[in-house]
Amino acid sequence: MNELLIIIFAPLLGGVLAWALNVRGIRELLGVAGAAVPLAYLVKLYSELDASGQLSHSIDFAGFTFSFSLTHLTWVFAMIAGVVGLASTIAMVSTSRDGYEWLFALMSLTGAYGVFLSFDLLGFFIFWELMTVGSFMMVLKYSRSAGLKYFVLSVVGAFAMFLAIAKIYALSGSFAFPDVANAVYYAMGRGDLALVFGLFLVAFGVKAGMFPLHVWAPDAYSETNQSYTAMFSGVLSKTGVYGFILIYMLIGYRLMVEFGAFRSAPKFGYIIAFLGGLTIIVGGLLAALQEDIRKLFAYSSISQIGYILVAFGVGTSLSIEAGIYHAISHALFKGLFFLIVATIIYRTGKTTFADMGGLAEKMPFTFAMAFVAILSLAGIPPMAGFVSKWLIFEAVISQNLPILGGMVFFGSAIGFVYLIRFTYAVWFGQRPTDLDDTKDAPLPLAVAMAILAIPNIVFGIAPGLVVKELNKIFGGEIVTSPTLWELNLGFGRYNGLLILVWLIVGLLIAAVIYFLGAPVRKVPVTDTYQSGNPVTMEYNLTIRRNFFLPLKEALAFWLRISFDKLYRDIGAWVEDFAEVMRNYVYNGNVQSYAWYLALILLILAMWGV
Amino acid sequence: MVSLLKRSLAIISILVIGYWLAQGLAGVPFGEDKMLVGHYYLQHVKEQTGAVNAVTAVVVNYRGLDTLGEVTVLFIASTGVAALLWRKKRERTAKVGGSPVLTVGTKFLVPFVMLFGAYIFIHGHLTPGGGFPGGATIATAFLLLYMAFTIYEIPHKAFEKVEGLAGMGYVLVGLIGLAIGGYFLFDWIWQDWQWGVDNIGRLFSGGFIPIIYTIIGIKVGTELSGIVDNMLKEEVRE
Amino acid sequence: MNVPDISIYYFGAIALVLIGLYAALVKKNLLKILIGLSIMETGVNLLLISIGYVSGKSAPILSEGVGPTQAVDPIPQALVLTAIVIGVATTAMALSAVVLIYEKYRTLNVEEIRRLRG
Amino acid sequence: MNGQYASLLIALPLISAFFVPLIKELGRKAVMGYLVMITALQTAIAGWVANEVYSTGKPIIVIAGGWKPPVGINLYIGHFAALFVLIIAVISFFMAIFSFRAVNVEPVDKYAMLFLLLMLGATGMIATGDIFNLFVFMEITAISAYALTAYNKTGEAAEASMKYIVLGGIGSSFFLIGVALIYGATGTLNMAHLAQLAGAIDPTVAQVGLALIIFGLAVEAELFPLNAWAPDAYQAAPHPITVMFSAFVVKAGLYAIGRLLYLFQGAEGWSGLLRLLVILATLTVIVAELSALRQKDAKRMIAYSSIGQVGMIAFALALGTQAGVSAGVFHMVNHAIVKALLFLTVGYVGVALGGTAIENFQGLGKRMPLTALTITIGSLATVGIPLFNIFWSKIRILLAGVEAGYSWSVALILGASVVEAVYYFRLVHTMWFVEGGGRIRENFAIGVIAIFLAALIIVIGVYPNDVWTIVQKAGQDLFNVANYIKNVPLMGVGA
Amino acid sequence: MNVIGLIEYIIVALMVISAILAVEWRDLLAAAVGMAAVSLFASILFFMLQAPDVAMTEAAIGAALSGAIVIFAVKRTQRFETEEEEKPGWWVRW
Repeated sequence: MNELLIIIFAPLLGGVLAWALNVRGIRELLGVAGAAVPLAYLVKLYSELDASGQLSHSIDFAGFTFSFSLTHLTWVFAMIAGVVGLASTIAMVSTSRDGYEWLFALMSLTGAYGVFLSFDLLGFFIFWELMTVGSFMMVLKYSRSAGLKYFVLSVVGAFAMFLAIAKIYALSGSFAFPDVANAVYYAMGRGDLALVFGLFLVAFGVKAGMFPLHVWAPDAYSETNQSYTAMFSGVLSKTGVYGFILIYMLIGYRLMVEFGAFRSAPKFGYIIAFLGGLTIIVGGLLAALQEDIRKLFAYSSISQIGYILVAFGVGTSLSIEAGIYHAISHALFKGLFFLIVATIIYRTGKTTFADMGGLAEKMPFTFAMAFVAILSLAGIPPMAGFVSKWLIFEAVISQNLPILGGMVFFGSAIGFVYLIRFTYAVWFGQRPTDLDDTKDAPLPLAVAMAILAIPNIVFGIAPGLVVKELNKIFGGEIVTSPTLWELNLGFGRYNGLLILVWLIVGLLIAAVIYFLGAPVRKVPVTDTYQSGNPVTMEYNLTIRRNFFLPLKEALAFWLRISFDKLYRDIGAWVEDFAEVMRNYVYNGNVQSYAWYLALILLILAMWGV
Repeated sequence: MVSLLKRSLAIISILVIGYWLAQGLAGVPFGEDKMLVGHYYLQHVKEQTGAVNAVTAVVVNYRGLDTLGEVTVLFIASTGVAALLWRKKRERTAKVGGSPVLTVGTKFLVPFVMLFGAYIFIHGHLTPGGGFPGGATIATAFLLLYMAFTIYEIPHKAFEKVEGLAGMGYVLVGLIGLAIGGYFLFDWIWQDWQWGVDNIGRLFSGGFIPIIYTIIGIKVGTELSGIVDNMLKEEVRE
Repeated sequence: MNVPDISIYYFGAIALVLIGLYAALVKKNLLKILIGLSIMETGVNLLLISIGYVSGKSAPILSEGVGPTQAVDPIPQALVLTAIVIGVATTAMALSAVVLIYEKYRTLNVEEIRRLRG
Repeated sequence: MNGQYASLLIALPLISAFFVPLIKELGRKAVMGYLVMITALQTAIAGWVANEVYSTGKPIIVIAGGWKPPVGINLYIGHFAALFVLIIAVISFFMAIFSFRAVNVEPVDKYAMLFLLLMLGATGMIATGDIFNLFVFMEITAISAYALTAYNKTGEAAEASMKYIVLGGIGSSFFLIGVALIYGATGTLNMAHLAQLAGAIDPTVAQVGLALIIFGLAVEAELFPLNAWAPDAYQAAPHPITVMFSAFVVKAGLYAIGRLLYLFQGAEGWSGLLRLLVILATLTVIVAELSALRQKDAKRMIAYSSIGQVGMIAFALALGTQAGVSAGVFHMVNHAIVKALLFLTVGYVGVALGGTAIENFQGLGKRMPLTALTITIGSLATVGIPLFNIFWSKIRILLAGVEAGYSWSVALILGASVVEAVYYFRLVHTMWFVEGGGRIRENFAIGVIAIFLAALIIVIGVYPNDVWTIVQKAGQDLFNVANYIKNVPLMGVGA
Repeated sequence: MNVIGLIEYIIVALMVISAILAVEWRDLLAAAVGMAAVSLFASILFFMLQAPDVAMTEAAIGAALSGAIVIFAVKRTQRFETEEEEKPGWWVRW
């Protein structure tokens, strides 16, 4: 079954060819083909997968045996990578100019496919590294500091994972998941188990952007070709999420047995959930305070991942299914958001809120897409975002974990806050004079946005489609869905179609009132927000310029503790220590070098005597 | 002077190292017969190589590759010294020549010293001493000339060619051994042609040892005088 | 800590090696270090020969009087022949490097010859 | 042509080196052409020997002078030696071509002689089967390295050579004391014979002797505190010589450590020495990688990175398991190719733009695209990115490391390779994404060599199976002492 | 303690003393002579250890030539070891 290999390596092949034949027309064609082929194969394999439940293929290469397998779980994640990857590559047709970006974007897509489909730890690690390198080179092109920060953190994560894999390999003698699972269960000591869990937590936490390790995300997401960011935040962060599922699959059972539970959630799960909750809060708050549109969505992407981590942390099969569902919807609406940002930047060249405004008339199609994305992110009923968030709320509350529940609710509230900021500052209000002639999104970007918007709506209205797939992963009727449009959890029901009908009825009534009823007057819109204190230039709180300044001042104390500064200090300290040590050790004086020889002789003598 | 702390630290560390070495050497008692392969050599040196001086036989015949390496090392040294001290135009800067005793003595002595050097390496397989001391004696002869006369210079271009030829000669002897006897550095004169098998202890015996020692003697002589020549010349700044 | 009773030759050889090492560790002048190095090599050669010595036996020249069982071990002597010439070769190389250094740096003090560092 | 003709590997460079003074007058072009021809011939012979060894599977035992091993000296050209003699010959051939362009300091005939004898020394060290012969070949390599380091006759070159001489001299003296002790205890110098007698040696003598031998070789193989001479020597030597240093001179020292370490398995205090070597090797990796962080000169930076990788090889060899040794040998092969490429290209930039300071590398992507591309491939490979060759050997070493129980050192080495990734990507960023000067025409021959090496890196990276099988055989040859003793035709030498 | 043993002790003592002096003397020429003396005594010891070949080689090469080369090197550099006080931080310079 080497279709699996074709799925994995098609993007890389396309990327390399695109880089080699660096001709304007052919390059784009090859790139998009590279992203489309795996998606086509995934769809083709769906029927066989349904029949046999698992398609696996193994090759032995360079002395190791690599095995790949397509199960329901990996099929779902691979489909995310496929859809969002295809949309992002189509969008890149308009935004990327040279073969360099095609090569490394598609290399990271290959890495993502490889991570999802590999069935042994070594293959998993190799594709993980490939993905990191691909995405790193995309960021390095735009800015060195952001690139290096991203690379160092993700390589630290990758090497933590490698150490854990090496420890397991030393124990089990093979990399395949089944052997690993029972080796860890039967043979691993308690200390090693905790170490391996810690290392995996760090490794997947970095890639998913968990709270203490999220510092690379804002710079990396903003300092690269924006249409690639759709894939970057949509697909690559999902590999981190997939990693957490791996933790459950491989060492989860032993961890539960070894460390027991904490208020109905496994202890190790509670750690993940708590960190996920912190991620939601930190991501949300910082997103609200941003002035740059890309940074806002970067932080919001982090906080959405927090939701998934909380869902996984709770540990019941319902919560994990909710987490995966949210992963799907997050990939869709976050991908869509970054494509919208890409279009705005492509057309206006501006990235901060202060220079934007009133683009709704000029870019109607993009605004429609933005409207869909905003509804989905905020979790308004007809959209997929709502369904997944609702499932997570139900899962968390049903396990009566008040703290996590509180964090999740806070997250959706803060989410709403920064969304208002985005909608109003970019789409409505006065348009700066230089943006008068902005045209709507070019065709490739428009197609890409459409690809991501449609499933947002469809999965919102007909969640049964998704739930049917997710149930297959767990083998049981976790979330019963009598008809395509209904979900029934026993203690909560949702009917997508009914709500859509009511929404349309409401809209019609509003439209009638709007057109027939109150005469519409052109109201000069002025941004006034003084509430009594004197209007000074730097305190002029318009929707576009430091709208949340009071919030920032309120949080001033908390904002000082920033992990970003901590990591930068560690980096600077390491470099200073390296310089001092080097000047001490290699000080050029041949006599000191002779003393080193004498020192080694003394060590040999002492140890010998 | 270098501070007391550093000297005392040095002394302590070398004492510790010395103690450790001494402990190691205690396991190899002085004066005891520790030979294993040595006995084989002593028993078989006469009939296998024809040399009376076992050391020479071991140096040239049994462990010939070592000596080949050894000759290369000296060749590298002389080339290296020549490469480092190479200047476009160089001249001897000695201002005062030797005293009359030295100059007359040198004129008289040099041929005899060279003759004695030649004697040493020709009789290498019989009497103690071989290519290296012979060559060194010849080099001291040239050294004497350098000391005595301020303008004397060895013809270093010719000496380099002699070095090259001697080195090639040695390897050719080895290759002939490979061609005839099947092994590199194989003593075909003694083993195949059985020359001088009957008169062990006299000049024409010992296989190819005298030939190789003559080659080594000439090579070492020219190389060491080459080094002395390079050392004694300094750059001429126009 | 029993002081090992080694023969005077071993003691002499080790003493030379250690004095050579001492010179390299303490002396600031480059030439002095090289002299120390040469002394160390002489010491090692002496050690090699004294390991090969068998008391009461004669030189390995198997002329009429000396049979195969009365000779000292020839192998260390063969090795030392090579080692001496290697020692001279290293010393010659080192001295030409020192001459070059003096020409460029105008000093032999080890602490000033430090352009390549860090 | 029976096996004994493999001794041409030693005879050819020697006789051609001695021949150079005779053709000195024909001028620089003739001498350099002669050098290229000789190295090509050596590559052919090495290729023939390697083919012979790998096809028949039996090592070639070259018997010098016709005397069987413990009496005479033998050259043991097994799987490892055949592979590495070929690598030495090929890289010397490439460097001979590179010397055309890179070396224009005057006495070029002397350079050619020293070049050939450096190659001879390294080949001899790897092929020999006798510890004193190993000392002689080590001296040949060392002294020609001293001369070649100081070849540029600048103040720095002489200083670097002086440091190398002082440290190398002390190291080789103690090596000789070790050989003396081992000879005193066993009575023989042949490696196979020693392996048989290793168990019977008196414990303290074995411990002191083995420690001194490994100490002497460690100075040559650049373990942590003893490698202080290496960065200066790499930086000051002419560019082709630096490539030879990092590609095979260090490897010969490492091979010697590996070979002697596993020969003396029977001896006392063996496992203690192994642990000490692992600690030293880990320190080497960490200190070397950290020292390369804020380097102003690219060549010195790559020198530190090469020392770091050599430390990793030493770590692999000192693990004491078959997996570790095979991984170490695989890393030796990969490291030789990658570092040859890096030093070749950086050296060429030094020749073309005058000096290898990092500033010269700004905007290299536009100025010398081919060289910049090959440097990038080399850097990505060194860092250990999946699709390149060092990745495979690095993970094998680290897996073997954790398996052998040194997970702490593996963690530290991983940390060091994060540091390595940082300074290599800084170089890549300076080259591609910073504005630089005008375009410079690139030499064709050096470009072809660079492309060949880069292609080799990617081919091994993408499909490492064949190289891995070859390297596994070489690893067994190094680790499996029993069949080493079986292969060498030892004469029974009674007292 | 027979006579031969006594001579051995004397010569080894002389050798070690001349080695120490060779290292300690400030005048480099004297140091070179000291080194030659060490080599000479070593040659005598070799003779007593029944190794005539090595004794001759050591005498010819060790004493004569390496002594001569060092003297020529002293000629081209400086005669006396320069004396300067110990700067602080003697252990490490950078």
